[in-house]
Amino acid sequence: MLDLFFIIQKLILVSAVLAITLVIAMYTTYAERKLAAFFQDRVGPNRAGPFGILQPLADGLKFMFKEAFIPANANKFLFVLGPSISMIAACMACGVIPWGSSLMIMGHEVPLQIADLNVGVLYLFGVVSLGVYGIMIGGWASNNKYALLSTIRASSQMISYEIAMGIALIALTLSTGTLSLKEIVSLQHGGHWNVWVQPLGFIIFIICAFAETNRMPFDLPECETELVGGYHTEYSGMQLGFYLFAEYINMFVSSTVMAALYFGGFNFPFLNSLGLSHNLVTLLGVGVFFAKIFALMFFFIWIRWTIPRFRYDQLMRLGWKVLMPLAIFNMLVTAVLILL
Amino acid sequence: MTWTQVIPAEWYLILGTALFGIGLIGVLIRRNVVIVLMSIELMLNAINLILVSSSAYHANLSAQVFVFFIMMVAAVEVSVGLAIFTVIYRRKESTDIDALNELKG
Amino acid sequence: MTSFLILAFPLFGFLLLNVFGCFFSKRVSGFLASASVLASFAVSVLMLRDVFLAGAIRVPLFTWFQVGQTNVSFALLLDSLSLLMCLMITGVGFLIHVYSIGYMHEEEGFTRYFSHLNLFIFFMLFLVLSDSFLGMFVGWEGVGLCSYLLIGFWFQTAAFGQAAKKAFLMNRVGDLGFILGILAMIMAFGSTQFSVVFSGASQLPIGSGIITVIALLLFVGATGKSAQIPLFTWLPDAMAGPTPVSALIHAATMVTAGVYMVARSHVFYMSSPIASTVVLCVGVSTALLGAIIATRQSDIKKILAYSTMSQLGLMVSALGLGAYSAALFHMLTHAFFKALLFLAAGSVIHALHGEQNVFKMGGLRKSLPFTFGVFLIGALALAGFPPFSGFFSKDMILLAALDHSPLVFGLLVLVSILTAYYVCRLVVLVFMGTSRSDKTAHESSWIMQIPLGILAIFAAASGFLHLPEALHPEFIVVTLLAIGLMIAWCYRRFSQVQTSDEKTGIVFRKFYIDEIYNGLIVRPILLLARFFWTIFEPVILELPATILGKSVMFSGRRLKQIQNGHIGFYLLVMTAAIAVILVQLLWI
Amino acid sequence: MILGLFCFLSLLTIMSALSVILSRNPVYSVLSLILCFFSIAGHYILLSAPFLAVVHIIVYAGAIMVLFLFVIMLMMRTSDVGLTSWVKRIGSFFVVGVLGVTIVALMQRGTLVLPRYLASVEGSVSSLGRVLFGQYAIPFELSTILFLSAVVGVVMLGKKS
Repeated sequence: MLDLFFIIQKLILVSAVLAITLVIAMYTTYAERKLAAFFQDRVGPNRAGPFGILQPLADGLKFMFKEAFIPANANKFLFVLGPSISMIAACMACGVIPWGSSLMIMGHEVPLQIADLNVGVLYLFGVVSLGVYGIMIGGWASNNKYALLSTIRASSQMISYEIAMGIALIALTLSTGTLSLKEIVSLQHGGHWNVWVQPLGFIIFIICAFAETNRMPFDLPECETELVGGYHTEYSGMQLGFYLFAEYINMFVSSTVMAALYFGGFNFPFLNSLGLSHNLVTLLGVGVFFAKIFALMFFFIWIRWTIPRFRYDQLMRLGWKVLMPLAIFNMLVTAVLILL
Repeated sequence: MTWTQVIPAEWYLILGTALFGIGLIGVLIRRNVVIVLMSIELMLNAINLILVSSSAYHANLSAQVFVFFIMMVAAVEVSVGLAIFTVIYRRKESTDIDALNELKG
Repeated sequence: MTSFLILAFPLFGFLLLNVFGCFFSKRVSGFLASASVLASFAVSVLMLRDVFLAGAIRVPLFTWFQVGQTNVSFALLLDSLSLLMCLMITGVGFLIHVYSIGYMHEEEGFTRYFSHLNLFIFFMLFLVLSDSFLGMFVGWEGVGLCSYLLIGFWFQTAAFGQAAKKAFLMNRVGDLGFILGILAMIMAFGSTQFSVVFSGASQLPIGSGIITVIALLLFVGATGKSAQIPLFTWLPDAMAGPTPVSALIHAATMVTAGVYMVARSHVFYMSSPIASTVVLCVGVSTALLGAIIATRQSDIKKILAYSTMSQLGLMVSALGLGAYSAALFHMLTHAFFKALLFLAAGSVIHALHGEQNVFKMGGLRKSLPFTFGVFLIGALALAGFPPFSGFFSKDMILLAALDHSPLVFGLLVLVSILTAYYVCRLVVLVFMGTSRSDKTAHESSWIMQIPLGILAIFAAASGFLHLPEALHPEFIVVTLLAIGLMIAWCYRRFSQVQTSDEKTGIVFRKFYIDEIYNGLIVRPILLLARFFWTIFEPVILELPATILGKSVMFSGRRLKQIQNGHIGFYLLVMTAAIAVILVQLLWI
Repeated sequence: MILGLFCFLSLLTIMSALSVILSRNPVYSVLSLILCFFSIAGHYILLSAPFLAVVHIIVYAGAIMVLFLFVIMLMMRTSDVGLTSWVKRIGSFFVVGVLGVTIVALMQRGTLVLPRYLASVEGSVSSLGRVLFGQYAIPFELSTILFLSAVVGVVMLGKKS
């Protein structure tokens, strides 16, 4: 009976997380367009529904009903596999995020986290490193030289920035002493956010997150001016939708991870002094967590419409010659401080 | 009831041996240098698998440390091997392992 | 430790000349070399009093090595014997050094010559001063080396180099006997130190086997160094070296090392009648052979060389007779007059620009009056003309022989007569009559004359150092009469000789001893070597090796087909080999 | 259920490994190898070595296989060179078969002493770290030198002279 309850509980949680993730990803596209219009002093989408609020749904429908064209010389299996891997890899990271502390339902304590791995941070890191396969496979399978070039750019860029990101994470885990995400979040209880402890680490991490998600100013893999449409030049229909969607999911996940790792996750100040019930506090925490996530996503969008694109050699130089030494320095300083 | 109480240790050994054999066959029958390197990775992973299983069955973490080292060496081996391969490919325009037959009596 | 300086000065001189010789002018290096020997001589003189008071002084220097129970240490032993040798070596050596400055002043390797001469003095002093046979052996080898270096001083001439090699190899044969004797000594007594060995030997019964063996083996060494039968042929060839070298090494000092050694180990010979008899026989026959050969030679230095050999035979005879003091006394006087004769001969050669054939000299008493005078003194001393030094020393030996047996006495008298004969012949041929040389002779420089003068004084007067208890007037009269007759006859016979008419004859050919050695020893060895070279090596050794090599190369050519460069093939073979090993593991 | 999971993972491992060596397309080989590594990671998790499983994924799937894919995509303009001659192929299968049978037979003979059903060990990060940085600290530091030399060597090789 316990097993059954456990499975049902996890199934509900997984469905909820997936649904929320997809919906947020959908509405991020809307938010991005609206914000872009705001930055550029335009109106933005406003036809579908009030304030254009149904615009993402319309877009999704259009993607679904368009013909998914597969080029003649492409490897069909891999061509379809690419976007799927991108999507799956993007969604997998949600599995270890602690969305909230726990809810008491029918006497059972239900943690708002799909799996509390004791190597959660490493898991995140591994999943992030898988994201590159979707792009590589799709780009190569297209049998298009622009797509291939973009693929190579993407993979080099992601591998390069993964290193700095990993070292920043090592510094973080050095200071927290655990690899479990839930414990990391709990340790930030009461305003002791890691961003105060690891400011340099956070800056490195967020820069790397931009690179990993192929967002501006590091969106070289889909650099339209040079590579037609990037790795998804040959894609159309829902497959293209998957790629674009995966990007937004990645953005969401990155923000989530940063909020959890550096901004205290579902913790907020004066958490326990409000005198509310446990479930209420948890729900409030979830709300706070999402507020932090949205703030970070706004930052992502804000940057996109503000900062121009890097040149590729500049990107590589930044990754290897600036971020990596900085990350190592940060790690060493952290280690020395802990030792003292 | 833990995992090691259900599965006999030999099963892992046999699995590892099979994996190693497959890797070995790959090394022997494939002529593509990259595939040969991948087969070597397969063989290394067979060893890793056996090491991890013996770590579990003997309750000794040293084997896992060895796995760690094997992974390190594998990473080094692949990076150097592929670098050498690219250099050779630039010269020979071929991925055939039998094209590299200049060192002979 | 003052005695240590006796050794230190010549060694220091050698090192100085060898290392910094290139910075010194000839004058400075000659001076340095002579000064070092003179300093050594001075120290020896200073030590005289101490030795006279103490009898014998032993100065331990350092431990050389230790093998098991045998502890080999270096120590100096100063007693009357070794100090006598020291004085002789350094004194005569110093005079010859000074003489060499004049004699060698035109030579190329002047500094090299003096450094080797110093090294020789060092090793010779080492030989006589060391208090063990092993230390003596070190000096023994060292003087052999210096002899080799100095005989081959003009190594650009092939024959001289050959002579040097011959001397070296002949000495090796003797040295082998010496070192075997030392090993036998270590076996018997566990030490080579004189005091230990001699006290051990004196406790053994007379005529015991081991003593005889040791004595005979040591005497083999002595025959090599002192040019006795059968190892004498190197000495005449050693005249290839510069004349002062002949005077110092091959007349006065080194060749007497054998005599010194036998005298030093007289304990052995006194307790071994067989060894003494062997020594006597060898000595007498060498004396006779040398004297006979000397009568027919034409090279002035060769005559003196054979004379040296004959006189050494005389000394060895005295040793065999047990007349050790007589032998040593003759050694001392011989050192003076033979050095004098050699140096004077060198002066003649120098005056005649290298001419050594006595038949191309003659009449030199007018052009070289000083040289003639000192040469005459030396010659009379050698001939045993009373009252020159040679008379007294020979007298002692002959008396000892008379005590021993009439036969030995007769033979030694014959040797003396022959000596007088060849000496007179030499003097007459060189200085009397008319000149047969086309060169004009002139007296050499003062730096060469001073040593000659000093040596002449010693050659004339050193006989009085050791006057016999009772002089025998009949001896003196007989000797005077005999030598006087000999001079007269030789003058008539040789004063007007124009060229050598004696190029043939068994005596001129030195009894064909070199040829006999060649035929008996050298030729068979060469034949054996030729056999090994032409037959044994190509057939027995090389053929199987060639077959082996060819077969390996053949199989290699076949096998290299396997090394086809295909990694896949290699891997397959490797895996198959592992499989075979595992299958074999399964079966066992 | 545990048995089923083991069988599923083992089957996946073997099938993907076979696919690695038998695919004509190198890209399929790489993807199969990634799949194989994932199944091996699954084995690691079930053998209570989650840290190794994640590191395995990061190192192999995240880095090594990307490198392979990279090289294949850049280099393989022509089609694959294929297999060796059928003689060698049959020989290889025979030899490897003999090897495998022999090893299994050796196991059955009891030459290899195996524990059965022992208690497992907790492969947590901290305990593994304690072993790694305690007992094996020096080999670990030496391996960093290996890495450094590899980095230098690869950069040198990769430079177009």
